[in-house]
Amino acid sequence: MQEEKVNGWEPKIIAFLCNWCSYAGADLAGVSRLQYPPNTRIIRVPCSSRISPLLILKSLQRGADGVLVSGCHPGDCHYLSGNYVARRKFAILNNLLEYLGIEKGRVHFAWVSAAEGKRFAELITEITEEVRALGPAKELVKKLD
Amino acid sequence: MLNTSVMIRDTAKKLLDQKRVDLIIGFETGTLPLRSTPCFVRTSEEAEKLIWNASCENNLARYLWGRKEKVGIVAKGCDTRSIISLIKEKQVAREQVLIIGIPCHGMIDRRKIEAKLDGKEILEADEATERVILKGSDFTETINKAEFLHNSCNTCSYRNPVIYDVLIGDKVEEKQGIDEYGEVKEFEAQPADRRWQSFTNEVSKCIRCYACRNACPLCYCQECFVDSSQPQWIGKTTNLSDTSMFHIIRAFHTAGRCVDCGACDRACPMGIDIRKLTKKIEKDVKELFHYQAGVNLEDMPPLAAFSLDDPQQFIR
Amino acid sequence: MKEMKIAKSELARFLDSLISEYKVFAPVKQGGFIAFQEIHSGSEVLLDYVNSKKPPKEIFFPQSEVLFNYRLGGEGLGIEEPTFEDKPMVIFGIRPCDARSLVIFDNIFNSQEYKDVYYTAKRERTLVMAIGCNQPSSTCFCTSLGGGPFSTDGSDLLLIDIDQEYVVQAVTDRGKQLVKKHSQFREAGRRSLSLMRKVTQRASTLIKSKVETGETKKKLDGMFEDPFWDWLHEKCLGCAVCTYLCPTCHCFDIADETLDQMGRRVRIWDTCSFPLFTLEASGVNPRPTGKERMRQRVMHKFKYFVDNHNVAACVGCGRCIKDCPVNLDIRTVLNSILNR
Amino acid sequence: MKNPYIPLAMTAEKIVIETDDKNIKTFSLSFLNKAEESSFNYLPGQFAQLSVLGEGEAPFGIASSPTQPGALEFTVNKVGVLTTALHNLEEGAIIGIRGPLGNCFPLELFKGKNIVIVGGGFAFTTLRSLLKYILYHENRSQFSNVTVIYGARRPGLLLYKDEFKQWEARPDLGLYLTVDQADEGWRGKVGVVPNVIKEVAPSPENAYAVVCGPPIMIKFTLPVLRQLGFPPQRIILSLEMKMKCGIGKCGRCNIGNKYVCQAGPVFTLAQLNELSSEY
Repeated sequence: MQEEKVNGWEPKIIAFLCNWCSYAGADLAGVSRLQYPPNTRIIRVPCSSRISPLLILKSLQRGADGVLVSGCHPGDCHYLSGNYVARRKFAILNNLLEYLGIEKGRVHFAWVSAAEGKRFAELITEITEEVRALGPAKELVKKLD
Repeated sequence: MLNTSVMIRDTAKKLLDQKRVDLIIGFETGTLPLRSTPCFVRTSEEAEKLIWNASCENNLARYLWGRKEKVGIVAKGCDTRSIISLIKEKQVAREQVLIIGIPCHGMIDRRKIEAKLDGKEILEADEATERVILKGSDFTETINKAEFLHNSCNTCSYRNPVIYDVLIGDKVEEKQGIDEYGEVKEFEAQPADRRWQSFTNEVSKCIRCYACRNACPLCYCQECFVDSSQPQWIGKTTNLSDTSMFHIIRAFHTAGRCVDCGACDRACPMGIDIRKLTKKIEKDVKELFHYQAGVNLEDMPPLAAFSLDDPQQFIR
Repeated sequence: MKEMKIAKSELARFLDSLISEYKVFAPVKQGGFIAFQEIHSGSEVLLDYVNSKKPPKEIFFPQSEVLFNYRLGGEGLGIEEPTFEDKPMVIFGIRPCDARSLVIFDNIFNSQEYKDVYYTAKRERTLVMAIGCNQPSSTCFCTSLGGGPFSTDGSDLLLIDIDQEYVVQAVTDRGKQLVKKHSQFREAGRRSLSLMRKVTQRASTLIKSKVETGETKKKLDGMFEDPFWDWLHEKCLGCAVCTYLCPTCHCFDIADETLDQMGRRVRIWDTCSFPLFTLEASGVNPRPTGKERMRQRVMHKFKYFVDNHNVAACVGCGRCIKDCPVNLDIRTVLNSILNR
Repeated sequence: MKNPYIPLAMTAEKIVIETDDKNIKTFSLSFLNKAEESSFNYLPGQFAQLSVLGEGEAPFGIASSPTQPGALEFTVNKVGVLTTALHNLEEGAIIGIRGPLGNCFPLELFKGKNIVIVGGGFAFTTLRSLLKYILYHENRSQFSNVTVIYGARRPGLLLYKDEFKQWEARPDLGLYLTVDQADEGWRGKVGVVPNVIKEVAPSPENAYAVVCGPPIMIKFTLPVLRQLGFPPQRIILSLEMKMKCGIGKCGRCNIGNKYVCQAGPVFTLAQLNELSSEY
C-alpha cells in the first residue's frame, strides 16, 4: 500500500448519481466552480433505485477503490418512491458487505439534492479522503492469476 | 413414520381418484441409506410408493413453478413457507396447489453422521421415532436423531405447515428458546479480516455447479445473472472474485424471500456454508423491516415495499 | 517382471525420493474432503480413504485452464503462446476406476486429428500409480463397466494393500523402470502373493452394486424418441454436480477474460445439464428442456461414446450417486433402460 | 505439435454492409503474416472460428471461394456478443482465425452433375463459396447445369447484390431470386423459396440439391425437393450448431454420435435421417 502511494496511487471512485437530484447537485458544484478531488468517475442513472448491487460489486471487482451511490432526499424522488425502495435494498447490501468483511468505507450511500452543490463537493472530498486512507481495494478485486 | 407414509398414500390416492389434483409431488425411498428422493405420482397405483421419514430433506416447492396442472404437494413447514413466497411472487396460484402439510421433526444431516463415523460407510439405516440404527460392514451404532439434524432444522421455529389443505397427523410442538441467529452473531463478532478470510475460504471450494441455485425454490429467474452474456456480470471460471460475487449476489437475491429451508446448503456437494450468508440477510430483514418470509400470505415482500421511517443511518 | 512389493513403512521415503524428481500428486485431506494435491513430503499422503471428492481428471483437465494470454492494443493479436512444463509428474494413490477414466479421456484429447496439447502435455509426462480398492464403497459399480477394484487399465503401476506392505504390479514399461530404479521395491515372496490373492478375491465380492450394461447401448440405439425421457428428468435440478464430479465428463466452454489491456482465453468445465450449453446466439436451443439435456447426458455416456470409441464414458466410480442433491441414481436409470 | 486452439492473425481489409438493416456485414480478411496464407487450404462448405480477443470466438462459414486466393470472406449477422464485437470493428482491425474446420460440400460427387443451389436469407454464405467455386472458369466445365434459387424476406435483405447482378448475366446459370415482399424496383420473383422451387421444378435427373437457410425454409423445402424426385442421398444440407472448440472436443455440437464441427457441417439428408432430430 505504502509502495503504491509512493508510486502515485490515487483512489478511483465510481459514483452512481441519480439524474434528478444528485447529478444536478454535481452539476451545480461544477457550475459554481467548487473544488473537489478529481478521483471520482460519475455515472448518471435515472434513479438511485436503478442501482443493482451487481453494479456496485462489479465496480469493486473491476478495481474501483470506492463506490458512491447517491439519490434524492427522502420525499424528493422524481418517481415518488424510488429512493425509498432503494434505501431498503441498500440497507441489506450495506450490512451484508460489512458482515462479509469488506472494509467499511468502500461503499457509500448519500442523499444529495439538486441545490446541494456545496454539499456534493464536500461529500466527494470526504469520501475521497476516506478511501485514500483505506488504500487500494483488496477484497473482491479481480486479478488474472 | 410408517403411519405418516400410509396417511400420505391414502390422501394421495383419494386426491388423484377424485381428480382434485393431476399430480402429487412427494418422496419415495431413495437408493442410499438415509436418502429419500423426490417422486412424481400421477396415478393411485403409483401413490403406493410415497413415503415419509427423516430423510425427506428436499424442498419440493422447487418443482412447483412453470407447471400447468393442478398439483398436490407434500410439504414440511419450511416447504409451505417457500410456497407462500412463491404465491406472493405470483409464480404459483394458490388454487393450483393442494398442500398436503406434514408436521416435521427435523431432517437428518447425513454429513454430520458421516463426520461422526469418520469415514466408515453406512450400509443400512433403520429409522425409529427418535433414533436411527446405523449398520456398516463392521459396526452397528444407534444415534439420536435430534443430535444430527440439519442446521436449518435446529434453528427452525416453523416445524408445522404454515398453510395447508390437508394436514397429515398431529401438529408437533414448536421449539422454544432457540437461538436462531447464534451462528450469525458469532460470525459478526469476529474481526473484519477474519470474516473475509473465512468467507473466501468457503467460496474457494465452489465448483460453480449451481446446485445451490437450482435447489432453491425461489431461484426461478428466466435468466440468472450468472448466465447473462450481455452484460456479462461475472466470469465463468472459479476465480475467487467471481465466485465471491456469485455467492454474495445470489444470497442478496433471496432477501426477504428466503425461508431458511437449507436446500442450498444441502445441495452443495462441496459443503459450502451458504446459510452463513442467507441467514444473515434473513436476520437483517427481520430486524430492519420486521418481516419474516413465508409466514403469511398478506405481508408485502419487504423489498417491494418501504416505510417512510426505514433505518437510514448508513446513508450520508 | 516378477511381482514386487514395498513396505508401508518405506512408502514415505519412496515418495520423498520421487518428489525430488517428479511433481507428485496424492490424496490429502482438504477442507473436509479428500483431494488430489501436489505433495511436498511423503508424509502428507492419506492412505486410508475411499476416493476423492473431485475426480483427479482436474490434474490434466483443470476446471479453469488458460489456453493463452494476450495483450490488446499492440501489433497483431498479441498472443503469447503457452509453454508447457516438462517436469515429469506422478499421480500416486489414484483409484483404478479413475485411472481407467484417463484412458477414456485419451479418446477425446489425444485423438488422431487434433491433439489437445494442454491435456497431452500433462498426460504424457505423468506416471500413474494406482492403489487397488480393498474397501470399495456401496456406490462403486466399476465391475459393471469393465473395470474392477484391481483393474490395471490406465495405470503404470498398481499397488495392492496387503496390510503391512503393498504388492506392486508393474503394468507398463514406464512402471517397470520406476520400480527398478527405487530400492524400496523388493521382490514379493510367496506369502505376500498369497495375501494379495486373498485381498483381491475378497474385494471383488465386496462390489455388490451391479448393473447389467451389456445390452444398454443396443437398447439406447432405438430409444431416442422413447417416452422414457419425458419423465426421467423430472426430479433433476439441472445442476452440474454429476457432470463436474464425473471422472469421464470432459465437455468445456471457452471464454475470454480481459482486465485493462491484458487478457487470457480460458477453457472452463461446462455441462450438458445447463441450458446455456447449446443455446445459440439467435435464441434457438436444440436442447431446450431438461428432457433433452438428460437424454444427452445418458446417451453421450452409454451410446454415442460407445459408437465412437467402443467404450462407455462411465467407470462406475459412484461420485454422481453420492452427491446428487436429489438422489437421481444413474444405476436406477441404467436399470430402467434395460427394462424398456 | 501444433496447438489447435491458437488463432492466427488476420487484418480486416474491407468491411461491407450487405443489407439495408445494416445487420449483416461481409468481412474480407487477409493474413497478417502472408506465410500463413498457404497453410489455410479450404474448400466450399468449410467454416472457421473467428476471434475478437477479449470478446470471444464463434464459428462462421467461409463465404469466399478458394478460387480467389488472397482474401477470406465471412458474412456475419449481428446477433450475439461476438458478432456485435465484429460489427463494431473498423477496417484495419485484427481478427483471429482458426481453421479451416469441418467438412466441405462433396465436390467430387458433384462433378458432371446438375447442381441446384437453394438458399434463404443470410444463409447464402457457404453457398456463395460453392457457387463461385463452380462458376470459376477453370472449374465450370466439370459441372453440368447450375440452378440457383435464393430468397429473402425483402430485396434489401438479399446478400451479395452486386455479384448477383453479374451472375444474372451469365448464360450458364439459371438464377431465380425471390422475395416474400417486393418493393418498387423489384424485377425478380415474389414468393417463398419452396414455392419458387415448385415453379422452377428443377429436374432431379443426374442432379444434387444443396440447401441452406433458416429452419422454417428447410422444413418446407425438403418435401418439395423429395416430391420433385430428389433422393435423400442427393440433398445436401449445411447445419449450424453452437460450437466452442470446433475440433470435436468441447462436446456440445453433437447430433447423435456425430459432431457437427467434425462430421459436418455438411450432411446429406439421408445421413441426417439416420441421426436423431436434435438440431
